[in-house]
Amino acid sequence: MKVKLLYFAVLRERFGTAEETLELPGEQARVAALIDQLRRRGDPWTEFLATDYPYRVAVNQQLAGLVSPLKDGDEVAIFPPVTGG
Amino acid sequence: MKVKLLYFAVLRERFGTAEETLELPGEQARVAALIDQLRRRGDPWTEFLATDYPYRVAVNQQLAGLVSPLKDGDEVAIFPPVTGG
Amino acid sequence: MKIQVQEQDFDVGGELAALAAGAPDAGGIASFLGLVRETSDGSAVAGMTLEHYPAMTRKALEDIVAQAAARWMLRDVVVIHRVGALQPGDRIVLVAVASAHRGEAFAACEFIMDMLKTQAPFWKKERTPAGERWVEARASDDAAARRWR
Amino acid sequence: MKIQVQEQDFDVGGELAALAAGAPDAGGIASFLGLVRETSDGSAVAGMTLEHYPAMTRKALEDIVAQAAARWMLRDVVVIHRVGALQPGDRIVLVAVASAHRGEAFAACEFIMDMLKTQAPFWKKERTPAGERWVEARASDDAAARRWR
Repeated sequence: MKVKLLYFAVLRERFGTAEETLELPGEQARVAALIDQLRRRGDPWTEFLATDYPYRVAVNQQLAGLVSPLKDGDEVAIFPPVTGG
Repeated sequence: MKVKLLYFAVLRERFGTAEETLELPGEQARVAALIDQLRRRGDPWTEFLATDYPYRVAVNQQLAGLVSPLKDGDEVAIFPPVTGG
Repeated sequence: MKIQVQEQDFDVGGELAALAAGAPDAGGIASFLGLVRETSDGSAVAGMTLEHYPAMTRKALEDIVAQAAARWMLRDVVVIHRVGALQPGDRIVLVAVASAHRGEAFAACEFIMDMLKTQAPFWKKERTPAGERWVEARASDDAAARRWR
Repeated sequence: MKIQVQEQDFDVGGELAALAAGAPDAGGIASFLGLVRETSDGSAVAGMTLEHYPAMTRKALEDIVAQAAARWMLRDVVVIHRVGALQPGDRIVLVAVASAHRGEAFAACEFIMDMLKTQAPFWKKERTPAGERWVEARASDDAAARRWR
């Protein structure tokens, strides 16, 4: 399965890209599996996807958690805590 | 001693005057004595200065109570509950 | 601090812009704008007259704002209240509070409105199809004011 | 209900007047206006850029307003949030809530701001004399949002 990844703010800058497509094994997965796969890339992924960094995940434009399910074609956004208003 | 009395809103209308000067016995008094004296006039004074009507009193433009002291020359306003805003 | 009691209308956008310009570190302004309703207690309202106690009104509003300023860290406050003849839809009152902290701006603005509603000497008389009537004070306003004690 | 995310400035007085005109029985409008500060964490701010997640932003704001409308009796709501390049003193956000009940208007307005601050996908990058920096989220905003659970 493939998902579209979007990065925002400091993550976009530090990861050096705003968007990529990622192949995940199997036909379904959870957000946690996606995060694990990204972490295996090493820094800066490990830094911003560490358990002590408060990154946020949205699946198809809805805030999601590590146990949220993913399916082929989903749009997954990963970003730092929001600072609008 | 003399005090200047001011009435507002429905009290002004029902008492038929916006302002009067009242002579009170002695050189000092409490608001309660003033209210008692007005009540002795009968209706509509008894109606709007009854213990179950929520009239308000201000002495020299400050909200006051029945035990507040009065002296010669004070401005005493009596009015219904406020409804601004 | 700006406290005004006046017959004429006021410009909400202009007042908030002036408040913002005078408090460049505030970060935010909480405000409440009160309006004349088209209906009141089930009757159509053709208009109203706002009476007040001129010698006391400003003093009462200043006292309320001073209480708010003692409770919360405020940068600046605007209170404008109209008196005289008003039509449905007309602006009656604007309370605007600038603070560096959003929560303090909200709390102070609501406090000032709750105190104004129960302590400032204004009285509304409405014109309805059944004639004129003095608006009655609401128990909910007394309850709102008591929360702050 | 009006929810807008836009680069251009907005007219606070005009927005509140339109909200009032469309809700003639509301009686009052509670609002919050957020502004770019001149200083932030002790540094002068020369300007900032507001980034957002276009496909999600509007949905997130609609969801927050829907939650508010389910909790309180609201007549109408306006949310306008700017994105792009902003200068100190510029307006960033307006949240305005019309309700027949003052307390509900205040609560809903503060709720929408607290949720917007912690759930809507906006990110601020400030320009200071020491260079550019991403604004850090505040624990006080998280605490404010948690109060409503």
